[in-house]
Amino acid sequence: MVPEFVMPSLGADMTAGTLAKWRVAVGDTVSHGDIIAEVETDKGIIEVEVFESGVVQELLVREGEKVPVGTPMAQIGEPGAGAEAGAAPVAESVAEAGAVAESAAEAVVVAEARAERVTPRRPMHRGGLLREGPMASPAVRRRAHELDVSLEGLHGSGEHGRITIEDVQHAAEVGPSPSVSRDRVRISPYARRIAADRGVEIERIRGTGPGGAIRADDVLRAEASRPAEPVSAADRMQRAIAAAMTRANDEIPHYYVEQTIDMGAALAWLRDFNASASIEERLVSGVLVLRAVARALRKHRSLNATWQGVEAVPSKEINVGLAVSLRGGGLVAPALRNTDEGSLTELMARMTDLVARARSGTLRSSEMTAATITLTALGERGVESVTPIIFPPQVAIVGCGATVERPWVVEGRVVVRPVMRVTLGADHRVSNGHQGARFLSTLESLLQEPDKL
Amino acid sequence: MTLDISRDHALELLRDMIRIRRLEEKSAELYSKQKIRGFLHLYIGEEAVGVGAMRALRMDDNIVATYREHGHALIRGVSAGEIMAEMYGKANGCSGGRGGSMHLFCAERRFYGGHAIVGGGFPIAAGLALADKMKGEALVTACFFGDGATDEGEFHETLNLTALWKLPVLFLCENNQYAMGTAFERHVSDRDIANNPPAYGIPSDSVNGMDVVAVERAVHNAAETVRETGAPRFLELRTYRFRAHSMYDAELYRDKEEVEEHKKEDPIATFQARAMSEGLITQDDVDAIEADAAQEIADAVEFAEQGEWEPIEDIARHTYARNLP
Amino acid sequence: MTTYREAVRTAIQTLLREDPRVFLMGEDVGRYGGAYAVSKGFLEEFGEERIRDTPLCESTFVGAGIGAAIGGMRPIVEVMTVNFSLLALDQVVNNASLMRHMSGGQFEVPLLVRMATGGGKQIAAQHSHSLENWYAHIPGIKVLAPATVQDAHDMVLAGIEDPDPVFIFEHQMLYGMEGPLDTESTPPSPWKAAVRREGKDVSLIAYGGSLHKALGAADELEKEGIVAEVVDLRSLRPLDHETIVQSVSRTHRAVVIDEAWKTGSLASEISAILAEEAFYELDAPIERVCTLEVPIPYAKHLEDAAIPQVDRIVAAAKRSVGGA
Amino acid sequence: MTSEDIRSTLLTCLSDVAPEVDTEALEDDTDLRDELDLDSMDILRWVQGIHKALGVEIPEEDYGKVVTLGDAIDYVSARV
Repeated sequence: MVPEFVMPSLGADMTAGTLAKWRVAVGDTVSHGDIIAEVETDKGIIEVEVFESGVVQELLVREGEKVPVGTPMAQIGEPGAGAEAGAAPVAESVAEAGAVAESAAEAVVVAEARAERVTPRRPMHRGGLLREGPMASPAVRRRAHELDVSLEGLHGSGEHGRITIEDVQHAAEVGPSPSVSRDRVRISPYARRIAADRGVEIERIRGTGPGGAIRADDVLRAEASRPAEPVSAADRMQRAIAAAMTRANDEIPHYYVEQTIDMGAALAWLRDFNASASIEERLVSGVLVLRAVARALRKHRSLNATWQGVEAVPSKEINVGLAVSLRGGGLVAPALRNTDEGSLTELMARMTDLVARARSGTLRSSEMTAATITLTALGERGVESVTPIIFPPQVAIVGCGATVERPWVVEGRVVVRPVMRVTLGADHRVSNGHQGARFLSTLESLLQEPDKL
Repeated sequence: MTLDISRDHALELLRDMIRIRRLEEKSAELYSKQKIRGFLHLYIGEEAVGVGAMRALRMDDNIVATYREHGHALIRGVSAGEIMAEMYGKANGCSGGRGGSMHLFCAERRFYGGHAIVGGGFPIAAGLALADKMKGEALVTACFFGDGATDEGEFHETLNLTALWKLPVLFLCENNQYAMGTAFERHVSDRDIANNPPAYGIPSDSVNGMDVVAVERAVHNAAETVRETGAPRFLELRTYRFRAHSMYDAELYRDKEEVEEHKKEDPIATFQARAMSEGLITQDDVDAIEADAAQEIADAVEFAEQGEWEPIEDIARHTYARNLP
Repeated sequence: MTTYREAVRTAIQTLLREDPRVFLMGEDVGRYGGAYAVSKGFLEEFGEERIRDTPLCESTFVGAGIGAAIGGMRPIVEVMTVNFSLLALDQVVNNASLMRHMSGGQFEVPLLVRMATGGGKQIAAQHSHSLENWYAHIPGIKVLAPATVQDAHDMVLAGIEDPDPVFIFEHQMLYGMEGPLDTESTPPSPWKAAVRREGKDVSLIAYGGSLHKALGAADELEKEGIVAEVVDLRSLRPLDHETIVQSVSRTHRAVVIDEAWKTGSLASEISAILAEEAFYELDAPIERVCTLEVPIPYAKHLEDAAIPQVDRIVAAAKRSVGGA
Repeated sequence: MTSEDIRSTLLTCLSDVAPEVDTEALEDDTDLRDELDLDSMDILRWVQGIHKALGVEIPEEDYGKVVTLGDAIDYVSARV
């Protein structure tokens, strides 16, 4: 494999950068973290480090040249290895990577969202383990660079829309074809104008004119039947989240109460349980918290309800929602029905299944509407405290931070205990801070006796 | 045969012919310097026709001329400066810079152009004469045209119409022997062009167009007859163009010898010689005329040089009486 | 009710009576009374000086009209038909239209030229031309196409009043048409188009003889629930962009009807204007209903098939509205 | 069973948990949790998958020994 050094994104709004200066030459040996180049952005000259170690085999971009983010700028390889020899395997592996994501794209809503929204945490690293931008192999990207073709907006003729070398060469011959899909829409000028005026997306209008042309009447019909479906599943999901969170923030008078809970007993119990249980029956700590929230609701019915316009309607069941973030972006909070019932092992199995299905986009609609309260655990990455926003029409949400070891006073002595900060956000129209405090108190008690959960 | 004119008369005829010649020579020079562009048709060699005819006409008569009309305009009273400025394309030209060399106009001098479609001026002349006739004004419309124009249908149509309606048009054919590059005998079936008008009942005559005095007398007599009768008359004025048709042509259609032969009849040189031999004028007179002409032309060039360009914003002016929306 | 012919005649008669500068000339305008009988009786009333039968020399009598206009008269020149006017095109294109400009504004040509135009009477190819667009192409002249009895009258008056050369095209099928004539009221500006029938679904844009076919088509379309607006161009030069664009901005569809051949026609010009100035109002491709690109045949069925008819206009309007 | 077979199986199990990951581009020293955004539930599911495929049980206290792919291959190779 010959890794490439690509034009890094040095800010969310950066689409391209100008190579101001190479700090290395072909044949130089570079190590991870070395400054390899200076890149000029709208914000100024920025020193850019390399994340590879090896020998610079080829510099692909000239000083002074402006290239889009993601454009290969240099090839770095083993000493003595030829650049060309290494290029092909990279191309293949990236194509394979495309195929993985594409299979996900075939699934519905959620998976589609992931395939489109995958974002590497460190985008500069080896071009990213998680793909970003147009699907194209490095060989294709390199050819695009040579021919000065931008891959952005280029229509891919390969499998699942992957951009091929032929696509790049064609684009180089015919020139840029911006907004390909939009230009293909057959629409009258007037219809296009009023669609723009009225915010109707022409891609979603069915044309009834000659050859399927969209005409003004079609636009008006589409407008009348709005809300039109968003462009993609990912967009649809993000819009739904945006709408829900905006509504929650606008309408729900939140109050917050917070408590730090000693997790020593719970974790000790869990360690023992997992040591003796079969691997298939192993639990994660989250399931204990989930069950504890459910059990606490048994005592605090005011938090087990939904807000229906003018009043809270109590729920007969206890259905706790679980916030599941999708690696490609996006968020779902499906409910585990009757979260307070059954064994922990059974709940764990249901939770595993639910998360898997959330990620593959095969949730049932009832799971999307049943919850009255949601549990969101963000401690995996070390966050200690969460101030969550309620998912309407639910009336409460519990946010958990990381379990961390802290000095803790037990019976007058300072000891080190694993503790977790739990925050309850609740709808003040339905409950009050006193009730919320009592709920957290119950939750704390329940977690001290994990064997009863 | 003597000239039988006064000294002053002789001086005027000579002066006007020299003024035209010097104007034309200067125009040729300025054309070479690209001060004058487009087509430029010079009158050199034909001055006796323009000078003799213009002097014979009254200032309230109408003039319709061709695209070789600098001399006609000058003698009619359009200033050399306005003519030169027009050829420059300046706003102070006699047509405001919109006409150029081929389209000199002057309403004040009843100078109706300046027509560059051969034969296109005939109906205009007929119409002007018709208007005068209907208004009861005893004016003459003098219509200048070349031998080439007699090939055109409008020549014959207009002879017919003016004869039929008895319109006061004086047809003045400046026969310079060439329709552009086609010699007279190669474009006209009847070599005597004066034979045409009588076929329509119009009296006609032919005159030596290199003799300014003969031209003046013939045109005067014909014009007065038109004025009296209200009916058209026709005069052929036989002349010769010394220069190319337009500014530059290869003159493949005629021999240098032929041109040199005709230059012996140069209307200015011959008239000057006769007037001097008859004691009407002296070399000092000629020198004075030349000096005056040189000054007039120099002033004209200065006038043109100093002229303003019409602003481009005014480009639509004069397309209609009022600019259209 | 007055005929179109009578309306033209009334206007010329009024002018001859009121303005001594006005005279009429053309082929057979005197003894014959005009090829379309417009000037019948004029010779007796106004005499040979002012009602002038010309020889058959279109170029020269049109040119003489130009000269007389420059010379201070107000000539009305009748060129029997547009077909013969081709012989006078040089005088129109090189003299009438250019004189004011070339002379830097020193000479004007207050000339009125009238001629019959159009086909439909089985007089075959050489006598059925519609070449108004040739004239409308030329800056320096103005072109009018009266389609109603009132306009036939008013436009003659306007044409003489105008200081520039005005060409009036009278469709030969209209001379016998009857309509109301008001000689008292102040007429509307002849240079503006008129909405002859208001509608909302499609604009039928026509002039001259085609206007009545467009109105007929609008009647047919109404039976099928399509409410067509009918615009009468009236003036072909200058063209009233505003009225056309406003109409299409209401209906969003345009059918242009023109008896000329489609290529290079006024219908082409209108289409281009709409594309330039009303592009974002168009909800359907512009339709043009013009004469087929063949010489106008003599045989009735072929002539009918060649020139625009109501059924073709209806079909074009339906394509425009329905997308069929 | 070769080291390559084990590697392949581990990656298959990983794909089941996180199908969007480009497993071919994965290098042996990659921190799976950190780099691939795997959480404790994902790790558990992966460990369960490995157990099912290869019969190798990774106890909870050994999770620290399978932080990278290379670690996991070594760990499993020693026990398969």
